[in-house]
Amino acid sequence: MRDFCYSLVIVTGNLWGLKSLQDLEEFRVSTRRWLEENCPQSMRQPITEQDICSGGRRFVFQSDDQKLWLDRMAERGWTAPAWPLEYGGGGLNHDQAKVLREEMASITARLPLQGMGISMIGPAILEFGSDALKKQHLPQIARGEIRWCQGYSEPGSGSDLAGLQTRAEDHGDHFIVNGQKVWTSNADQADWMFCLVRTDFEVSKHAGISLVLFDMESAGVTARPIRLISGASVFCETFLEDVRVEKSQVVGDVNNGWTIAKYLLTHEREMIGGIGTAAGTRTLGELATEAIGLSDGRLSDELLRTEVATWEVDSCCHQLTMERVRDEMTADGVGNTSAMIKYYGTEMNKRRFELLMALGGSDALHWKEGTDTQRWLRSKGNSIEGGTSEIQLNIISKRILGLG
Amino acid sequence: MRDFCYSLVIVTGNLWGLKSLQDLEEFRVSTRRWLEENCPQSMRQPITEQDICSGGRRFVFQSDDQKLWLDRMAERGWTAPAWPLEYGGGGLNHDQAKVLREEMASITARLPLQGMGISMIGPAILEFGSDALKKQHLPQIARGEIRWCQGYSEPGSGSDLAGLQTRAEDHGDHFIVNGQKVWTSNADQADWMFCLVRTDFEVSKHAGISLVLFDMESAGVTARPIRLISGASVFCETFLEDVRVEKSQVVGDVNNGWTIAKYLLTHEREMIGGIGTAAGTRTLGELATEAIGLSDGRLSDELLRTEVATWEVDSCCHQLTMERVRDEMTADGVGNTSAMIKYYGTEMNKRRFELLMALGGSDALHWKEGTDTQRWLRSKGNSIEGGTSEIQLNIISKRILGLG
Amino acid sequence: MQKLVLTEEEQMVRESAADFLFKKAGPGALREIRDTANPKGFSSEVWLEMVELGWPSILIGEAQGGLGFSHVAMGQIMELCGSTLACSPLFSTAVVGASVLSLGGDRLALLPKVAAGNLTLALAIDEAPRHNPQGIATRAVRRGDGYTLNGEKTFVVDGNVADYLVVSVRADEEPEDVLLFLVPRDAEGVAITKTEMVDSRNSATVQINDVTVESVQRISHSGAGLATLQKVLNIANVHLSAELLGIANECFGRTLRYLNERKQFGVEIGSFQGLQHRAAILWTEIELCKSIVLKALRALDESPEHAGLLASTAKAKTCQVAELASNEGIQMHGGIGMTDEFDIGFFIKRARVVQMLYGDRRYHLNRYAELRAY
Amino acid sequence: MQKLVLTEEEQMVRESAADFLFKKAGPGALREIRDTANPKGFSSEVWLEMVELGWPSILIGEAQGGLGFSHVAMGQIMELCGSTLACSPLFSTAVVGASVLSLGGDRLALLPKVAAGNLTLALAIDEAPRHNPQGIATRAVRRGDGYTLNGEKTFVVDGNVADYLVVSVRADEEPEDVLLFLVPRDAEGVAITKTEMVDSRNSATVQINDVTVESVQRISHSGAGLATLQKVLNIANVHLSAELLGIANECFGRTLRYLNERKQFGVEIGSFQGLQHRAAILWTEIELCKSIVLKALRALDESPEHAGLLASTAKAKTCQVAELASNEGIQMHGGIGMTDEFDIGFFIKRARVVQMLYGDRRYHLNRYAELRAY
Repeated sequence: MRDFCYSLVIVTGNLWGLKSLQDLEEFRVSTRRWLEENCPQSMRQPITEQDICSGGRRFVFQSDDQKLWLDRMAERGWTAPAWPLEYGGGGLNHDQAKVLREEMASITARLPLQGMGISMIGPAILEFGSDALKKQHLPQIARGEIRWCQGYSEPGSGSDLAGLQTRAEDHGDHFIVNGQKVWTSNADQADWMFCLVRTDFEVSKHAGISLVLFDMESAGVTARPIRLISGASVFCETFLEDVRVEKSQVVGDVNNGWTIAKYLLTHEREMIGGIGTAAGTRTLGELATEAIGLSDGRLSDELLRTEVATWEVDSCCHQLTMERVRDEMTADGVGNTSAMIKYYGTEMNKRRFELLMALGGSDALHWKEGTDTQRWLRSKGNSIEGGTSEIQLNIISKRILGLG
Repeated sequence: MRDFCYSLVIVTGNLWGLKSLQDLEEFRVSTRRWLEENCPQSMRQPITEQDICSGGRRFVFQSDDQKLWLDRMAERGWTAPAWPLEYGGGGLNHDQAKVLREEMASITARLPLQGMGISMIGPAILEFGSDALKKQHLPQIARGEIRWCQGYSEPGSGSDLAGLQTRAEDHGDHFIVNGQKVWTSNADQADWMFCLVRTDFEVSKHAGISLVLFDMESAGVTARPIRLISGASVFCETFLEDVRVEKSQVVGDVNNGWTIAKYLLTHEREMIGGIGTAAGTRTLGELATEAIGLSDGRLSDELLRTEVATWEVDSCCHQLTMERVRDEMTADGVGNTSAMIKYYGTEMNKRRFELLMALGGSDALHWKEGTDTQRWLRSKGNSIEGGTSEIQLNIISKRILGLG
Repeated sequence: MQKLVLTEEEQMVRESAADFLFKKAGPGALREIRDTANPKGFSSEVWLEMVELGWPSILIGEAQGGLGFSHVAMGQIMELCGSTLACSPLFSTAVVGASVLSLGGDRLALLPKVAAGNLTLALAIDEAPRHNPQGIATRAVRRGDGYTLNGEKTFVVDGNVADYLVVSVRADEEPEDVLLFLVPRDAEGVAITKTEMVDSRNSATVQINDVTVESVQRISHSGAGLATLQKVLNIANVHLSAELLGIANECFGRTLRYLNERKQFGVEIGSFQGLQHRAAILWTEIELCKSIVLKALRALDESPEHAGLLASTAKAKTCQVAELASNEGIQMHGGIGMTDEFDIGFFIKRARVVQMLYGDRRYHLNRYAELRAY
Repeated sequence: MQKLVLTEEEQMVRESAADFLFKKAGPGALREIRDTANPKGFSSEVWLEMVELGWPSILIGEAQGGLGFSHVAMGQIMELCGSTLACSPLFSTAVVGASVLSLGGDRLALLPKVAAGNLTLALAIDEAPRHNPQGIATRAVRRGDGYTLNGEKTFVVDGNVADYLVVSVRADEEPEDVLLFLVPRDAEGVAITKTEMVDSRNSATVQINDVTVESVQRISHSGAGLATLQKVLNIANVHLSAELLGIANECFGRTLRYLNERKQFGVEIGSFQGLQHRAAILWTEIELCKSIVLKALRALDESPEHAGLLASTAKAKTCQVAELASNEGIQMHGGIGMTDEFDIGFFIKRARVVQMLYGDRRYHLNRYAELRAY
């Protein structure tokens, strides 16, 4: 009984915890009220890929509501709820940000703004950037004025990202960059790129890398879209010929880019890992019921019934794991566990589309734009982009399990 | 049409093929008659582990019929049908041996003799041994007079077999052997051991190995049975202390043992790979029907039904592959493809027993000697003994696929 | 909604349980019980210490002399009983038995005895080798104020040592419902046969020949027996999932240590990518199990209306992963893993028993789909 | 019993087919057909050369102007059509069509035309997205000496180009049986819509509105339609299995070459054991497919009584392995495998169509179990 009863005493005494819970409850109530009053009805529909507001110079709003919603949220800093107020963020703590997410979800409010700026380079600048960089870029990102793309992979360096060959030559106050990037998402739509370049060829490959920022309208930048097995894509090849990059646009220190790259890869993994959950859409069980029907209350193909149930069980466990990992999150973020989220989430998504193909039968073999057939083929890339499944397994075995 | 019609001409002209087919048919008829007349009825029952005739000095025949059947078959050399007549074999060619197997199978005639002598060291002596060794050992093996065991693995060298440390010191006309072997099947029952020893410690690990033969009654040999998770086992630890081995008992050349070891491993792999087929017993589908019954003509657990059918499909494909590999066999034997047979066969056997456990429910969790429960646990060793599954996959990827 | 992390007090329960179980009730203790053919199937000393730690009282309300603490806390102990292979009547008495009595409602008076560790119970429901709680041939025939019971039960965990059996029967007068009776193990007409099990733990078959029971021995309110049984089985399966998680996790931990120790070809076998990737996949699967087990335990405490679906989700998933982890554990240990001398074999044996008890992966996948109406 | 190896003449057919197909009908040819939106869906030149090689006559008896050669020989060609992704009416006409006419027995007179490459056919049987040959809503109503047909067919391979459709229907007068009719594609009341398919090959939906057919257009003897259809589907599925084997094998071969070429971290990626083991497993699975495909082809030639079970075994297995091989192919090629510029994507697209045609892995596993009476 000893330790056990002792622990009960501690809990009862946790008055501070109760106080903070009350505050949180008040925040929840006021947030709910504000959302109710300010979120346009048309922004409370489940979001599809076409409805995403990615912002940027060239972005064309699909409706007045979409613009209104972005402006209202940006004004409160809730496009980037956890960023400091001074950089255009919402200044919310971890628990408040979770409440905001929950309340938005409860009215299926759409995210007002999505993209590489909010999810990737913004947090990186916040963590590693100079104050000047923060002041220059973060408010623009939070207001949706500048859209970003990521220049990481190169033809010769996919899984071996650190083997990159894009060369930045030191010219005093600026660099001159030459090289080729591939898999640059939306390079043809983006305003700025955050880009890994090699600033030192003499040292070990991880040590000579820097993360630089430049405007895509700079002279010498060319982006060319890539056609995928699933059809048109957001990916581009980007050619960099004598591109001038100011030294003030280096994030963190010169030759310290790999640290930031790893930090960003963690973010990316977590984001891609969430792909397997397909929130807001109908469950696979519902889709299966619609596609092949029930007989005696059971899906009429017993094998598919088993496969669908197995998938749903795994998916439930994966979603709960993302929730648990976030709940356990320390100040350093989720760290290497993002490799697990990424690995499993993308494998789940591939399995999901294989099942949808089986459910659809020959109808699912028709070739049309924007169908599940194309999404099925596209899903094959999930376990390649953002670090292959094999790389994730390497990360787990080496950094978490301490093998090899 | 060109090549195609040309090929038809060739076939029609294959008169030699027809002649040899006629001979084979005559052999089949005479074999069938002889078996009918000479195979005791009690030797035509499906064979279980306890019924196996392994021969040897200490072997106690379970019945007069068992002895009669061994003697009659041994007299014709049909305990080792493909060995030359002069060494006590049957002198049959590949096709005749297949006919004999088929005719024995058609009356479910038991093998008159099984063991390491017939399957392993016999063929190795035939291939690599001196004429003196052949004359000394092969007839004794074919008559079932001497039972053999295999001294390969050591505590420190499992998958890395060539890393063995058992030491044979040169004493002129003999070696003195010291070391420890594990996983020696039936070491406590066997009369002779064929044993890998290190005869040169100076050269690379594969180059200093020899294959030697010695009597288990030699001074300094001790065998101690190993208890497994599945209960009592045929495996022993064997301790070798200053064991004298005549140099005449080296198979092939001194320091050339690794070549013979690889040859023998191929044989062993093929043998173990056959384990997944469980010939002569009832099919898994029949066992499943008996265990859980049908409803509306389907196994009453839909998941098990799927798993059983999947297993049977894979098993059928695996059996056909063994058949195909044998049919394609060249003079060098099946070679590296035995790695595939071994890998897949043992995985099949493990899957089979997991399914039997599921079919048996809580009844299959009872702990009794000689039950499927013990065989289930024993099956876990199949993918470890005779080279782990991982080693088989290494062999396939390196030697067949040319990777790495 | 609670976060998916342990509270401070749950964490403390976990730590003190680990402390005790790894010291006193590890695989070595199980080996001794097996090799001495201990007829009780557990160490009385260990059980007494569990009682002293208050474990049998965790799930029992304060009004009945318990601590009224959480399933999450009890689940931590169950998980660690999986990791250590600890033998005791804890599961059958303090998880299943206490839940039957609490939920049944008519026999609350026994609960203080359970909480104090003075009374042990065993659930006698299955009659066929594969779990089917509604497949009941055992019959209750009304006789005066009571009933006469006849039938046979199998796979009764701790049936050979428990003071009372909880027996499921059907009566002609209420054919739709299931009746649960509390039957003393030594009642006249009850014949118990201990079964030798692969995991060396307690299980028994129970023959019930003209056993007379009074109405007061009935546990469940009229018409609520089946519902009670289903709730009890949800609770049981969530805690079995916790045990399977513990088994899988410990198998994996031991395997990981071995991969870092065992050398072949001059290097640790853990440096081979073929094994690394399998270890990483296994670790990921175990992480998934941790999440669903915690979620299902929380649901027992906070939202029992979701307990059915989550119990089947948890059992289906942990069965799959425990099977994988125990199989990979043996394979990666190689020959030494096959020897009785080494402990890893105890884990695969225990895993299969827990997997089968109250429904295996197949049973719960099917139930999951049924609850999802497809 | 024939050995499980190719005879000399079968080997020669295989070699000459490989020679021709790899040269003239590889993925590049398919890409051109797709990118030029070729409405025929195949190259007439390639088809003419196939005719000249005698391929349409292989399965047709000598009495009907064919070569009367073996399914094993034809299967080699089908496998290589899988490896090369060769587009042509060969499967629908020379495998399926020729078999329907030969087995049906009533329309043998058309066979010499098929053998000579002057007549193409397409099987129009499915009406729902998932294969179900007995699920027929298309109706035949007796009218004078003939019938009037009404209904709709889907997933009709080469339905947009074939001269004749083989249509399955049910008549009220013979509700138990299936009737097979030969309907000219340009018959009045037949409306064909070409479907854009993921594999860029020919498929169509067929609407049949008051189409008048004469009795002489009926293919099957009275009461034998269903049996004929089942035999044809067995043949079709064995040859589709051969095609799937070819797809899997070529996917694997290309992947293997890439593993030996592509460098990351300073070494060939094929030197990583994680990929090596997966490659070895995949190779093993493909070897298993080779065995069952050859066995099933031989059964069509020598022991048709086993063809049903072996056809479902072969299709179930090759579906599984082609799915695995095409998925692993893309994954191991990494980003480049996802680009349309690279050929590997054509294989996964074709694989899924062949998998689905006349029943996927699930359909045939279920059928296997049914044929085994469990």
